Amino acid sequence: MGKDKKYFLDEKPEKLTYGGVFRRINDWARARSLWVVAYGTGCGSIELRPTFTSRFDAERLGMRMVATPRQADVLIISGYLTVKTLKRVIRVYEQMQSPKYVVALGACPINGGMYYDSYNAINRLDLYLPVDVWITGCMPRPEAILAGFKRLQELIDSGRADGWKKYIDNLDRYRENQKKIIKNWKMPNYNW
Amino acid sequence: MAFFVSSILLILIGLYAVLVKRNIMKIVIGLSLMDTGVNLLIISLGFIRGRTAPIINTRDLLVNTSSKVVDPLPQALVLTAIVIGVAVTAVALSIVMLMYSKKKTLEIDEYKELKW
Amino acid sequence: MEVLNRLREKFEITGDKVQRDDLALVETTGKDLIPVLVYLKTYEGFKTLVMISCVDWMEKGKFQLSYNLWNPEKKKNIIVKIFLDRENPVFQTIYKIWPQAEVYEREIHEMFGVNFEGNPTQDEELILEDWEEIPPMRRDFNTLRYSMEKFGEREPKSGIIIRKQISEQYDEWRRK
Amino acid sequence: MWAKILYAFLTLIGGIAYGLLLGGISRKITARMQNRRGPTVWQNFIDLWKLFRKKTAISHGVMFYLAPMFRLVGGAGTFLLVPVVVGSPYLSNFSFGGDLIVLMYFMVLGCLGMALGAAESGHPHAPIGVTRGLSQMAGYELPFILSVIVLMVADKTATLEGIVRAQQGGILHWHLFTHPFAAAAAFISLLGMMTSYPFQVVLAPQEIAVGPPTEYSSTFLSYMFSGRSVFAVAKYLLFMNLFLGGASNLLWAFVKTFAIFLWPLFITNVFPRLRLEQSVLFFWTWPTFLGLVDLLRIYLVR
Amino acid sequence: MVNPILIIGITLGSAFLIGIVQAFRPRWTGWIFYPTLVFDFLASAVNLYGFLSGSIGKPIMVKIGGFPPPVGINLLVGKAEAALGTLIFAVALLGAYHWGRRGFPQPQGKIMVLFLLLALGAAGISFTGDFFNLFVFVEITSIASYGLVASSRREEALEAAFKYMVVGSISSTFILLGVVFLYKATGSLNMLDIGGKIAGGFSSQVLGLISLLILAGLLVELEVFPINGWALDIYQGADPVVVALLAGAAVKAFYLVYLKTASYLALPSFFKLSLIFGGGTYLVSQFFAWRQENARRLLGYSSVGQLGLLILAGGLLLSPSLPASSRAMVLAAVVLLILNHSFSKSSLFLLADNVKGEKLEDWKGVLSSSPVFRFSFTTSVFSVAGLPPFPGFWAKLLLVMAAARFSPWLVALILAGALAEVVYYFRFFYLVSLGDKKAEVGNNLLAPLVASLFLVGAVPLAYKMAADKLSLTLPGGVLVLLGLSLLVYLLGFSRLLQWLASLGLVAYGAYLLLPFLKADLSGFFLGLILAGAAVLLLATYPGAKNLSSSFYPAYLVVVFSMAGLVLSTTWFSLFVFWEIMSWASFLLINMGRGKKAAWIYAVLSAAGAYAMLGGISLLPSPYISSVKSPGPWLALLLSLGFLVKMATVPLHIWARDAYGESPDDFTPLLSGIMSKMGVFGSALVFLYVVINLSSRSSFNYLLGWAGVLTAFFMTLLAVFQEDLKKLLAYSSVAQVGYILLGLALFTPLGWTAALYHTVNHFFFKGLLFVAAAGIVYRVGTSYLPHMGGLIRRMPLTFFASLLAVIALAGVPPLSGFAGKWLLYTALIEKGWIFIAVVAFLASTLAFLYSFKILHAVFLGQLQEENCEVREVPIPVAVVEIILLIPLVVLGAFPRLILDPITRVLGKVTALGIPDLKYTKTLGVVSRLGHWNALFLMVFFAGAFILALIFFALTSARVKLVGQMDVGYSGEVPRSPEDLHFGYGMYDHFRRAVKWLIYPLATRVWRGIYEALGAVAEMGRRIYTGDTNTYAAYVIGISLLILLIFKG
Repeated sequence: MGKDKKYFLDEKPEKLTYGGVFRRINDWARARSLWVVAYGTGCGSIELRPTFTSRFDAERLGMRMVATPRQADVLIISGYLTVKTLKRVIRVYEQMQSPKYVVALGACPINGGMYYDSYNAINRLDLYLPVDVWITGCMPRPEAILAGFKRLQELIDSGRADGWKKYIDNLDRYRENQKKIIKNWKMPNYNW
Repeated sequence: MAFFVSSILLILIGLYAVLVKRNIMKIVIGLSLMDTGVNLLIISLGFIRGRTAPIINTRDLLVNTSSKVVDPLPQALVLTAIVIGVAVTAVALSIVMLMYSKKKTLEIDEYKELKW
Repeated sequence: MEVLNRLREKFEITGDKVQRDDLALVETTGKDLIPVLVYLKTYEGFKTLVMISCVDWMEKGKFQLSYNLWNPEKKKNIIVKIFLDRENPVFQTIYKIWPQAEVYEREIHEMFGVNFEGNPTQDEELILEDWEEIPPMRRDFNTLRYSMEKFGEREPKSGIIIRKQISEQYDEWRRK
Repeated sequence: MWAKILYAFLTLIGGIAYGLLLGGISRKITARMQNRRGPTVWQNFIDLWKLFRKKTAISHGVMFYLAPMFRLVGGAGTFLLVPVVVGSPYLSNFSFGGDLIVLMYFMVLGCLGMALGAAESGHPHAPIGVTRGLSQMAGYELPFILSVIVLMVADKTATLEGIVRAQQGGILHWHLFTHPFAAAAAFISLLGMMTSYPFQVVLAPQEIAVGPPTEYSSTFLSYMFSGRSVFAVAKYLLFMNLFLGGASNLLWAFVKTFAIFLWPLFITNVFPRLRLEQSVLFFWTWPTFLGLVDLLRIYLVR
Repeated sequence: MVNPILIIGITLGSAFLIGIVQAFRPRWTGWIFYPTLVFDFLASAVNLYGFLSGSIGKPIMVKIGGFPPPVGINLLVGKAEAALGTLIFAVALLGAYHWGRRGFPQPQGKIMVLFLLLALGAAGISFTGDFFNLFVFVEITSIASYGLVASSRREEALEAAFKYMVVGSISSTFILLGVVFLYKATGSLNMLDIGGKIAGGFSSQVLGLISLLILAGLLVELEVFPINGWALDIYQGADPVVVALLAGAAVKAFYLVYLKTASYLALPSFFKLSLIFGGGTYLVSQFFAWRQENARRLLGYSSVGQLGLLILAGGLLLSPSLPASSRAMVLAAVVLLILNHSFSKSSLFLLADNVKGEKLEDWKGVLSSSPVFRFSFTTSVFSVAGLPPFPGFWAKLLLVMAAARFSPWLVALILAGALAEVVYYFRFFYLVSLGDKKAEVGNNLLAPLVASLFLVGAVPLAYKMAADKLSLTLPGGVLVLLGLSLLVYLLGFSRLLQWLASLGLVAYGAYLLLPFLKADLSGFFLGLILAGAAVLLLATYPGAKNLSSSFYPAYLVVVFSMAGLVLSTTWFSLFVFWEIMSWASFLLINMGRGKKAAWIYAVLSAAGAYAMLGGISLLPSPYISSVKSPGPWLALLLSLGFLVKMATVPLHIWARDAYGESPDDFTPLLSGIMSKMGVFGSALVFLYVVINLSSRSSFNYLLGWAGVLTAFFMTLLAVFQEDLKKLLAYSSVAQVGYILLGLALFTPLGWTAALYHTVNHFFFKGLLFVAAAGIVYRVGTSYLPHMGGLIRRMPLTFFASLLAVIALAGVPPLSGFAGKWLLYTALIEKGWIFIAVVAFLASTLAFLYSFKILHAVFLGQLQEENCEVREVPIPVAVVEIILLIPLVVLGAFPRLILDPITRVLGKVTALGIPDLKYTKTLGVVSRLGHWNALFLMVFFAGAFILALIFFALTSARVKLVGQMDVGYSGEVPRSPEDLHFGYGMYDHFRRAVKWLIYPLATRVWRGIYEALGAVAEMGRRIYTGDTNTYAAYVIGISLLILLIFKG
């Protein structure tokens, strides 16, 4: 980073509390208004198109695609994740505003899937990012994705989807893992 | 009359040289010719037939001078004019000399640096 | 294809083969490759460089570079290939003939470690960021072991044992 | 006075709610037109609440921080300068604050403030979207101005009350029917104002990531969201007053604004997008021509 | 009284003596040479003083050889002759000094002899009272000139000398022939005698022919077109000192004798001859000089042109139909012209002697080489081009006024020539002031300095002469202030002192002009000028800036000439101050980066001013308020100058670069106040001229369209401008277009709008330009793509600019909206609905560039190189705050300005009072609508604060992030440049409107300039450089004169 220091503020995020006066209604609203950042990482992003358009119509669940991570609630890891992409994914995730959720599609984020011996596809996503919902399959069909989202809504509604909190609480461990495989960490350290 | 005609011819010849000749020397000569022509013209203007020069060298001229001599003034003028003409020619020739020493030519076409 | 005949007259052709009606393979030497390519581009109408590919003939100790050209008027393909020494894989760039070759050469450099002299950008990262091992497409690179070391455990112990065995088998096979 | 302010405040709350509801309805209708179920009509309320109650937000600087307020106050101000029901002591808002000329300039304030805030974010997409929006505004303002001037000259007044009063006495006195060309021009320019397709290149989520508000999140976004909703309602109300004879009571106001709301909605769902220069040139040709027809008529008749 | 024969005798004697001394003691020659010249000069000056003081009553008549005239030869020295003699010897003295310092060519003594003979001949030509003697002196002069021209022995000099000799011989042949024939016809050679005879009714058939012969000879020497090729060659080829003497002095003697001969031989066709040849020479030479690339030849063309003007004036003098008052004007003009031309041209030629190389490009950078050079050059160019306050200006004024009695076409001709002169002289000026490097110039600068000091010293004299003749009175206080402003130049060693002195002077000016601050139009503008200048001057705090030492004097001259301008009661006075303002501002603009822009500005200003002068000359009475029944052309002529200053389409081409590249400290004044002088002038034209026009409404409508098209196109161009100051320049011009539109409406409401906008435009545009100056000072560039993100570094400036831009865009609740509201209300009331549409659209387009100003400078990404930029200097910040307050206060209480405007308009009886009512809640009600500024302000502020508080209480945890932390597709941006959107911001819009922003006006103007230049280029080819051709021209033209004008 060096000279770029002045362009990025570099301080550790504060711990966030969960709850408050309107906790119930907040959770209810969050569950019914999931904005998904349009970021396709692997082959699964092709499955998201039918999910969100007329055939399966995810919008009836209150979901919609947004173009910028700042406004999004949900990050979908749609398939295998290379080292190079992982770096971007971490950045996107950190630019999203809490509360935020991660949904991982397919086998690859779980254990590498068919890319178990690839020199550049990671094996386990949850070493690097907190995943709220895993949807298995290679790739999962839109029906499965919708089911996954339904599950996510349930989790949010009942206040159990707290990956964003875990990430902040265990940030040091996540960072360690991330930096282990990303050799040249050309990113601001803590920044959102 | 012959004086008039010849003087005007002289002027015209000089003018011809100045207007047409491409050699600097010829132009200078033309100028001198013009000068001479003009002088001749002036003299002939002052001439009155049957009178003598306005130089009082004989005694009888002392009486009634003005009716016996030609008009003296043109002659005086011509004297001056001749002197001036000589001076001009001298300056002209010296300029021509200098010009020749610079470019080694007397063709007027070579002296057209200054234009437009 | 009669192109081959003309090529044979003009250049040192060490082998050729007509694969299909519209595809021929030509093998030449490193010294003659660039003249051949220029000739094909200028006189024979093979104006398009489709791709450059590389093959690792580890057992022969060679890298094979294949230049795939396309004649859009006659709809013919020709592949010109050369062999490089695997220990010291150096060759000249052809990006002055086809600018797009720059990226192919960069990729081959990254994946196989072939050096293209004169290519201005070949040392920049194309796909791999901060790669420290030997180029990953070389066949002596053990990708499974690399994955295990780098990305850590992916499932219970038994799976790891199996993967270790596979990795060792690969090493043995490679040693043969 | 205080009662008036209170009523205006209540009207404003109602306006925001109405705007959000209209947004939900438009999503629903769009979905039905695309053969989907779509979200509930209350979806915008849920989204607003969620954004409002997000845990964290980021700011890029002072202007960035203030811009949502600009947007909300600009939208609300525009809304409050337009009488909902002309002549009613409660529902004519603050229309004593200024006439149509004031209104047309006040409309810009919110947009300009938001543009500045968005620009401070440092994201290139934001100013790109802003410049597109401003350019498009230069396009649609021309026909809109033409028709507004037609009305002002025809009614010899620049106040909305006066214009509404001039339309009383039956449906055929509406300017929609007395000045059909000007009305057509204005309604076409309304499409540009609402940034609906085919003039949607301003937001363009697919290429410049919703343009100006691209860096806004959480509570900021909820402010902008409500500002935009009430701004839309203000525009519908303005058009109602200009062309549909105003409203004699609240119900008529709902009906007429809903009718106006449907017009860009239907266009949006069946048209592709124009490039910016195409839309500017479009606005400067056909709607302008229509407006000029009525302007010439007014000019010659006078 | 000194006997003139002494001058001639002593000079001749010294000449011989030098010749002798040269042979023995060459060093001693100077001891004879200089005293002789000094004596000559002093003797002539004593005589002149005698004539002027009245101690010598009648002309001095010197008899030679004891014979009384007409028999003997005599000298006749009157006032004119004495003056000319003084002039000749003064110039000769300057030239001799200059030559002496540089070193005479060898052989020194002979050159000195020639020099003395030349001065003597010239003096003799003017002194003599006898025709033959005249011929002798002409020959003396000519021969001396041949020798001197050839003295430098360069090839060109020899060539020029030869040509001169051939042509001169022919001309003297003509003179000689004419003299002899004259003697033959009249029997006398004495001028007075012949004059008396002819006046007494003597007539002869050949007399006309004879006198034409003499005049033709003299016309050759007077270098009339087209028989002046030889003269141009001399100017180009000969030694500049010789040329200075020839052009500055000797030719004037020929001119005098020409006038004398023509008046003695009194032939009715003479004045036509003079007018035709003088006018033709004047116009043609000024025109031919346009594309001249050789500096000396350019000066030659100018000399020839000035002589042409003199001959033209002589023609006017000879004209029998000229009234006596006009004759006095022309006489004064001739005196001033001779004075002006002699000194300025000798100064210029002596300066040319100091510059290596003859091409214009060799002159690049000489202005920065030495202050003396700069002073002399500027003074000389200004005076030779006839600019205030130098004598040439007053001469031109007098001549034009006199010529107007004669024929309007003559006025047109004089002004066209003057314009052409400005074109090429300022092209010269612009080329000379180009280049950062200092050119190497000689240090032989005393003589030109003295000459230009003479010019400066002649200013009061010239002013007095002109003021007497024209019954011109300028406000005395303003003149004092102008004088004091020039004195500030003397403080040039310290900018800080100059700054303080300037502030004090403005304060003193305000005190002095306080009685004029009444509630009328001029009082209104005076208040704006004084208050504005004081505030803006504050911001020019020099600090570490690199200001020219003449910055503050010029600045003050601009300010006070504007004050004089608005206090003028006559058109003359208006014009004089207008010109002073224009040229002082030209100097200021020329101090900036845009030298070429300054040139274009100069040309267009001059064109406008001369149009105005033409219009003024056609008015029966000079009082502003008494223009009766003008024609539309007159109205247009009078307003053209003002339209130029307002940069109305299509006269706007100067504005962008002149504003954008003038010194940053001057631009606020230029935009905030100086452009308003155009507004003031237009207001006068509307009030006093257009109002009496029969086609008034269509004239107004036309100007209304001009105004709105200016607003529209300039706004459009501003949108695509990538330079901060140029963008603001376009914006400024556009706003002035609105003001013009308001004036053209000619309704009370329209004028209210215009005047309101005038004040308000000063506030916000002054603020923006001041801020721009501060930004440019800190950042070092005004190129927008190199800025961005400066809000972090200059929060105050951003805040000030934000408010200014909101006011500029006319968005409520700030002050800018009132002007818009009034204007649109007025437009719709008047029924100019098409104009209203365009005006509305233009103000919509203004939003585009408003955003651009703020975004490209302050928002977006802070660039790498601007990271350490600091807030603007304190004085600038102070001025920003001062100018900020009215924007907000007027936004809430527009009546603070509207009420005074109403009072001012109450004085303007032609208009009446605007139909505005005010409600109890401070709302404004017009016939069309209403608007409550205070309510909007309170409402907006209240709602904003409420919303802000609510937000702060309820919002999520807001975290400030770094500038590069943006959603970038997950990528980490490498540098701010990658993220900044600051170049080509409206390219998409440009694609839509590129047919509207085709630079038509620029192309057309440039096309006209190029075409005229090409014609001039072609025309110049008649000077082929061939001796025979020149001789043929002489013969041909003489024959033509004889044929056409005989009898």
